[in-house]
Amino acid sequence: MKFYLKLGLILLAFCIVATALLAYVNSITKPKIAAIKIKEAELAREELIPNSAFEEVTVKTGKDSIVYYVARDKATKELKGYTFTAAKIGYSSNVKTMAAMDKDFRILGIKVVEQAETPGLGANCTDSTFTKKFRGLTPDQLMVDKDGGKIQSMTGATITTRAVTNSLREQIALVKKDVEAKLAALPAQEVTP
Amino acid sequence: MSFMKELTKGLIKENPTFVIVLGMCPTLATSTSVNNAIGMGMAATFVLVCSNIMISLIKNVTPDKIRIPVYVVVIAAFVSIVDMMMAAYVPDLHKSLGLFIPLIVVNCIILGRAEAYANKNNVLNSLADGIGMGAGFTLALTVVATFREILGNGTWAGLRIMPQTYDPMLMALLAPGAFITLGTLMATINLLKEKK
Amino acid sequence: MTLNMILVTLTASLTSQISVPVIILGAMGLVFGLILAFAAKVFAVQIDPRVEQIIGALPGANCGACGKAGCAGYADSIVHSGVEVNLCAPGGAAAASAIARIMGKESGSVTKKVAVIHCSSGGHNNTTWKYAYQGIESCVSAVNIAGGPNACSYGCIGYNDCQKACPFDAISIDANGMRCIDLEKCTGCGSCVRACPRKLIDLVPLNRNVYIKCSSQDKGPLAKQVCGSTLPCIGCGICSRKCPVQAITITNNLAAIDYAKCINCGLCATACPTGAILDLLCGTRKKAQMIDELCIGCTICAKNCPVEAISGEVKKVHKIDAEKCIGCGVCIEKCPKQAIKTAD
Amino acid sequence: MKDKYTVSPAPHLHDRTSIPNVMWNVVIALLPALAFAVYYWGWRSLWLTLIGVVAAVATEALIQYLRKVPVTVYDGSAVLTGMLLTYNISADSPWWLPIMGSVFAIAIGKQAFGGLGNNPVNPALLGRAFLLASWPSLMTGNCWIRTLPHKLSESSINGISNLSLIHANLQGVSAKAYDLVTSATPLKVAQTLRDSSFVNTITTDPATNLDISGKMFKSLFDMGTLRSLFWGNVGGCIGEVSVFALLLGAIYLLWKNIIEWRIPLFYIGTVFVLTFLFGGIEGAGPSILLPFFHIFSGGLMLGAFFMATDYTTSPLTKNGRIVFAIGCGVLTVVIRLVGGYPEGVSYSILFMNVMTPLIDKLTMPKAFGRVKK
Amino acid sequence: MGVLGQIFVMAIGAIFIQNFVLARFLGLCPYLGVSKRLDSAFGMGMAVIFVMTMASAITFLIYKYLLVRFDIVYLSTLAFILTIAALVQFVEMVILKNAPALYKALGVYLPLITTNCAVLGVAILNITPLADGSSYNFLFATLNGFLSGVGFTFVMLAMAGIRERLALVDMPKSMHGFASGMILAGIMALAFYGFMGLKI
Amino acid sequence: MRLKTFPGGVHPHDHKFYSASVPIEIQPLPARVIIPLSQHIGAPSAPIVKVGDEVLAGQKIAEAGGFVSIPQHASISGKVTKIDTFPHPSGIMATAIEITGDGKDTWVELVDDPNFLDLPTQEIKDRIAAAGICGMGGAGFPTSVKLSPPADKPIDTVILNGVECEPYLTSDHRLMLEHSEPIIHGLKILLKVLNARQGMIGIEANKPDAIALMKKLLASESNLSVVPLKLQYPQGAEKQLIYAATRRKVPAGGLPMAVGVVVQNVGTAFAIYEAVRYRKPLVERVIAVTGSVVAQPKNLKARIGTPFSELVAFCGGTSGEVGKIISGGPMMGFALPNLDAPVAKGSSGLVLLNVKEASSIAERNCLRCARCVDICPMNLLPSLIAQAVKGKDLDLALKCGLEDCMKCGSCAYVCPAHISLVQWIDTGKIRHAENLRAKK
Ligand SMILES: Cc1cc2nc3c(=O)[nH]c(=O)nc-3n(C[C@H](O)[C@@H](O)[C@H](O)COP(=O)(O)O)c2cc1C
Ligand SMILES: Cc1cc2nc3c(=O)[nH]c(=O)nc-3n(C[C@H](O)[C@H](O)[C@H](O)COP(=O)(O)O)c2cc1C
Ligand SMILES: Cc1cc2nc3c(=O)[nH]c(=O)nc-3n(C[C@H](O)[C@H](O)[C@H](O)COP(=O)(O)O)c2cc1C
Ligand SMILES: Cc1cc2nc3c(=O)[nH]c(=O)nc-3n(C[C@H](O)[C@H](O)[C@H](O)CO)c2cc1C
Ligand code: SF4
Ligand code: SF4
Ligand code: SF4
Ligand code: SF4
Ligand code: FES
Repeated sequence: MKFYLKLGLILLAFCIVATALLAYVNSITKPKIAAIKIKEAELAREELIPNSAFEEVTVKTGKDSIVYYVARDKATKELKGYTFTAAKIGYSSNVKTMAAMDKDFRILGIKVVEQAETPGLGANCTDSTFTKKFRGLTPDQLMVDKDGGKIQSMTGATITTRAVTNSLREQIALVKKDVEAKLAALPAQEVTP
Repeated sequence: MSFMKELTKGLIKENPTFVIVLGMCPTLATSTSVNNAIGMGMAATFVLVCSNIMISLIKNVTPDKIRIPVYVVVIAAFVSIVDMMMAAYVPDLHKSLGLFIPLIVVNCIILGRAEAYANKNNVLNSLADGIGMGAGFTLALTVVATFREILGNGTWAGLRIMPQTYDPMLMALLAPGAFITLGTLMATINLLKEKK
Repeated sequence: MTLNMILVTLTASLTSQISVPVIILGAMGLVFGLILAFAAKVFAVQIDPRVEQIIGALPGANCGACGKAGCAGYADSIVHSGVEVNLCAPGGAAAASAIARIMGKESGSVTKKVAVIHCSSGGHNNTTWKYAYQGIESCVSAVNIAGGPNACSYGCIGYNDCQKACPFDAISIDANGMRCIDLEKCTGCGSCVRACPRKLIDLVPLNRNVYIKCSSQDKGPLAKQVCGSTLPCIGCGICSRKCPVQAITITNNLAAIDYAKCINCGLCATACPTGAILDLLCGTRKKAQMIDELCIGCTICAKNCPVEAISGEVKKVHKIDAEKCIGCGVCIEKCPKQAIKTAD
Repeated sequence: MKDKYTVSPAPHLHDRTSIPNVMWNVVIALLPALAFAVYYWGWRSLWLTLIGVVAAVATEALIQYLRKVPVTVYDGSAVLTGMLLTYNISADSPWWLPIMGSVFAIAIGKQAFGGLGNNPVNPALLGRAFLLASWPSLMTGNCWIRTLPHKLSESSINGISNLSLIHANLQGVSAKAYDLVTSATPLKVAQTLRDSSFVNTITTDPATNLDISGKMFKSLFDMGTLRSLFWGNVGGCIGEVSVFALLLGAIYLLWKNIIEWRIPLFYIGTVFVLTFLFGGIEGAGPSILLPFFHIFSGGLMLGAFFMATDYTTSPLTKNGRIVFAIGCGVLTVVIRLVGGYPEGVSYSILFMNVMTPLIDKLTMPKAFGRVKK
Repeated sequence: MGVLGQIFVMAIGAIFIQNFVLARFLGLCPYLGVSKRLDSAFGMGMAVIFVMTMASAITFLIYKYLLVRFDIVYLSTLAFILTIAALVQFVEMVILKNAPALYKALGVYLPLITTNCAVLGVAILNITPLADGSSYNFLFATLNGFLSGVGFTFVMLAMAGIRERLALVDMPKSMHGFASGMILAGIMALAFYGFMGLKI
Repeated sequence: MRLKTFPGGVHPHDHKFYSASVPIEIQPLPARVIIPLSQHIGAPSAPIVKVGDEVLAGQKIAEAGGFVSIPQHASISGKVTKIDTFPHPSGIMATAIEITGDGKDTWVELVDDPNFLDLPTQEIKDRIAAAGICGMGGAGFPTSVKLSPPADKPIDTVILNGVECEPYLTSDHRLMLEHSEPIIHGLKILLKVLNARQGMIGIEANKPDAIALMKKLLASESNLSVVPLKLQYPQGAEKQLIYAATRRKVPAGGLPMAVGVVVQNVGTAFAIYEAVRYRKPLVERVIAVTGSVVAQPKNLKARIGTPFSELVAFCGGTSGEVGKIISGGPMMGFALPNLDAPVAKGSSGLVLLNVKEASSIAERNCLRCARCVDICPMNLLPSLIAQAVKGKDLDLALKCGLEDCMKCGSCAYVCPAHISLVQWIDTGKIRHAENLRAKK
């Protein structure tokens, strides 16, 4: 009996000490990590639509939900546009893109925030040379040239290009639907919410 | 004197990567760039040093039957600390090392040194061993990463080395390139040893 | 009071943040510890203590570098399948010697033996060839074709099967194509003995330095005719007669040394008319020197000297004829008064 | 009389074959394909081939020299590797591409394991896989076609010879889509047509959608296209396009008993059967011509006759060779129909090379008169 | 796509496309160390399959019902590795006692597995959201463990086959041991690239 | 009609033109003969004469050394001058009895039983045993042993091996042409002894004259037939011949009697006939002396023990530089260091090759071209066996068929890498035998 207890207790002791230590470290780093996450997102949004305040909108669509932010000028509170993140599977990873559009749903800018595509090929999607191509496009132009759209695909990385482009187009459609639905529901004088 | 010896043996003579051939997974996965390599090396070294010290301290109170679980808990604790700290303070590096930070726990080098060395030696020597092995690991990682980054991206630690016209050999950054680079390095080391 | 307040709130928040995980992980630890303890008791199995010992001597990295399934697997293979002890890369030489100690307890006291090749031909220019052999360069294979390419059907073929078989790289090939055994590296494992199809190799105690370098059972004239090195044993028996301790016998036209008797004197080597006996110590033996003060004239040395180099009358100081002395050391061993030493 | 006779083990007779004899014969068998390449793409394909061969031979000689083993480049195996590697890249590649490939193929693929006969996988294909992983844009880009037009008439480009006819019938097919179809290899077109998003961009009407893609797909395997494929009037790598030239070489090798029928037959047969069963798309049902499209296009002929048959990397046992060939066939079809690449010959052979030792193990023949336990 | 279809896709993915060893860089030490002979590769493979399946199931439950519930996911690493270490040791003891024959074939490989990062790797991957944002349920996590183990075994066997063949020929001395193992792994990884982008 | 054959095999040029049309000549009596005590498979014979004894031709000079053994007889009359080691036609040195002839060739008394077929079976067997007959087709298995199969293995077929698939050799061919009747009598004796129901003579298609002649002679015999066979080496190997003629597969490691067959060489049949009818011991045989550097290639009827040098001398010596001396055929024969060895009961040929034919190419790595695998008549993996032996992995070698190899040499013949496959396999067999011995 003593033997069992001894082993159990020793392991218990180590676990307790280790856990306590971790819990403590966690208590310190957790807020920091959370803050970094938020800050990152904010920075990204800020970069896409400068000088704006963002307001989060969550919409339930069936089982899932989409989240987007409505951007208003910090000073004038004027509606500047929307930002959102879109994701789709590319060549070898999930490609996550943050995008901003103006109130007419034209792309203001995009930023690929998460991807693990092939370095030198798909991974080039984070380059500004690539992201610049999206500026000013309307949702129906958001298509790879091979599919009849306006986006010229990166050399050797059509799949990644498609992932970015198509995810944006689809997400815009969802956001647009929601925004338009909301607008339609609003009384006329509040056209600019 | 022995301390110095323990400290330096991990660099060349008992290099954990090239000679003992342990901890291959992080070596290959994180040597795509010199920055990653150094980050991984530092993280592993930290864990290695801490766990070596800790284990040489507790070696006498752990019964044999639960030795491995106890060591593993100790190591896991340090790894988790590194993980959280890195997420909080060097988020970019944390992101690019990804899954491989928690996997330091099972990095064969760490448990290997715990069992092979710290388990049997005093704290001071274990410290030296930890530092030495960690440095050796970091060194090896950096060497591998140097080749891979230069070939695959034309840069070294982010600095452009190859001319702009260089069309990088992407494979160096991919899985096969990792294996082949390390394999070629090992063969070269064997060749040099043979010559001697 | 304020301090107290802070402390209380702090502990409260800390406990809520820390106590839950601690309890859960602690419980896990406890449970696993109990399970393992329980398992250790219930599923206890007796294993060879040497396996445990070897596991202890191994680094425990479980790296698989030895090609076995982890350190325990390797330890098991050493004990049960006689696998070599030096395969652990992380453990290196230290582990190897520790394991050797664990494994070699019984055989530790045996004197070290080394391999000796009993043939003086087999090189590029000291072998007589019977025909131009074309085929696999291996002694076993070659010996199977028309009895082997060398004229002496007992001699070394020279395709180095012994060298290829040596696991310790103890056999090297000199410029002449002859095999040289490094007595330092040779562990006496006997792999070469088994490899040689002519059975030319034999394990000899390390401290015996006189060897018959021939295995020919041909009669003298034939042996002389076929031996490429012109150093064949012709079975003349001179050595056997010269040997002060009767350590040499001749069977089938071939001399053989009984190392239980041999005293390393090297007399046989000087006597052999063909030079078939190799004396490693030749020329390095130090001659005997009488310490006149200690000699009591017992004549024991003179009686024992195989070359009659010692003379003297009873109770008189004896003299050693440096010319005749071959440095065999018999007298030194026999002298009851330690009155003889090796010259410096 | 000689003073010493030769004594050697039996047998004392030998067949005339030797390694150089075998290898140079394969080189000869590959020459018609080179001739066709020069005809279609100009001298550059010859230069590239020469560069690849010289690089391979030089690497082999250098390594053998450094290793202090006999230099055996005269045996032609390095020549073959260099040649086959270059046959697998586009005639438009930069000059250094075959060098990189050949050096890698010989150094890592062959000499690292001790040279001829020891390499675990086909060196030339390994070199190709290396190039594809290292410079995918050079290996997969649109450069495959650029060199073509000066030799070929507009209507026969890429073997989609009568696509223009269909084109006339297609309402709403954008010029863009047409361009795409005419600027790639046949397999790439097939892949594109299989990809629904492509068709969606042509028209929005789902009914016509099927119709259009089906019609275009069918044009891939009508007699006209097949004829182009047979003669090599299509885009592709240097050595792979002309089925005719490759068959000439293959017949030579079969006649010379250098390759054995099992691997090519079962490989091509498997591809034939599987593409017949699964090769169609919605709107273009099965046709006996469809499998012909598949066996005539891409590197299948080159692979089946010249690369899958590589002695060193294919199974020793007779049954093993059948398993190997069927494996190659299945994988080729899988990669072509659902894979990320339009073409799967090289990867399927490479993969089966890796499996070869296991196949050998599992298909150990039983000795004459021995009954399986 | 039915469940069976999903399982099929998972199997292809785990074995060919995202192979643990060749694409994810996990479990390399035993992959290189124990692949010199087919029989030991097979034993190791079986042991890994067994442990990975068990570990996937148990760690998934621990994660879901302890760590997530009490919001202490940061302890995953600690909890998982503790579980795995204890599990491996427990299983080893049980097999040693109750099935010595099985132990001979498989048990000896068990201790090697504690330090096989593939096991912890699969446990962590099981709780990591997939590319499309969804995550595994218990059944699929367990299956993922099993199939990843199968993928591991598959490449181990292929590797061992090649190395057994190479053991008979004379390779350059400098290539002996890990150097050739490493290059072979690279070659295999290249060969497996053909499956990349498989649309199934 | 498609000729019968077996799976696998090779087609070397047969080189039989040198001596195929040269009638058998009698080799002059040698001055001395060397009679090896081991001319057969099994225990060596035990000498029953001493140095100095006078012997007659045909006199027994050594007894069977065991059940599987044969007696030896003096092949000339004279005096026993030495019992010592002498060169043996297999290239090694082995114990032999040397008889120096008196030039008179006085024989022991012979009989003539014209009704030999009516002799009781046991008597026939005894005569065969007493005549010291062993297989003359190469293997040299004591014939009397072959003729006493265990009761549970009834024999229904006797096949005479007239295949002579080895290139160059023509002795069986000439024998079939010039002594066809005795051979057929020999076959009938065999059928009787074994109580078999059918007899066949297997002859390869490159001997059409022999096929025609035998067919003619056997036309009236309902149970005897000629089986023409496709030209393919090693058609003459027992198991392959049985398969070609009867489609029966001798089990691996088993003997032909397992499928109810006994195979004897045509020369053996001839010797059996002489032994049974005349009680004449086996003291001479036909041997082909041929090759590019033999001045006049011949088929010689020579006394056992005649040194090869005398045969060559009788053929007019050599006509060019000799590179290699082969005792037996070039596919399975032994290369000899010199011409000192004597004719033995199994010596079917002596082939002298010129220097160019004798030179060989250095061994390279195995290409894994699988030619050897494809042609191995035993369906083995020669290249893997060789590699396994080289790599010291005997278990693997055994798995690939080490024990089943009959050393026919086909694999080494086709290997483009010029690997001495047979020698490697042989080395493996030696090592395996050593291991087995060590285990005991
Ligand atoms: C090693 C390798 C990595 C690749 N990585 C990517 C990638 O990151 N993104 C991508 O879209 N395609 C990638 N591909 C796919 C090819 O580049 C190409 O086949 C793809 O089908 C699109 O080619 P295209 O853009 O030239 O039409 C990769 C291919 C290889 C061989
Ligand atoms: C990923 C990939 C992309 C390719 N892209 C093209 C292409 O865009 N245009 C073209 O003409 N050929 C292209 N090819 C080449 C041909 O399809 C050709 O079949 C290939 O070189 C031979 O394939 P294999 O050797 O892999 O079987 C591509 C090949 C691959 C592997
Ligand atoms: C490869 C090989 C080839 C053979 N060729 C012949 C042959 O051509 N003629 C022959 O009589 N025996 C040949 N033999 C010997 C036969 O297998 C068999 O031993 C013989 O025919 C039995 O008859 P015997 O006992 O009368 O010699 C050959 C054996 C082997 C292994
Ligand atoms: C029929 C045949 C096909 C061959 N195919 C190839 C090949 O596809 N790639 C290659 O590098 N070498 C090939 N070779 C050459 C040679 O076998 C190759 O270099 C070896 O694999 C190197 O060990 C071939 C040789 C022959 C006889
Ligand atoms: S094989 Fe053994 S006995 Fe022979 S030399 Fe080498 S170590 Fe000595
Ligand atoms: S094995 Fe024997 S015959 Fe061969 S080289 Fe060594 S000593 Fe000489
Ligand atoms: S392995 Fe043996 S039986 Fe087969 S071909 Fe070679 S020698 Fe003949
Ligand atoms: S014939 Fe020669 S090269 Fe070909 S597989 Fe056999 S041994 Fe190897
Ligand atoms: S580091 Fe992954 S198994 Fe060793």
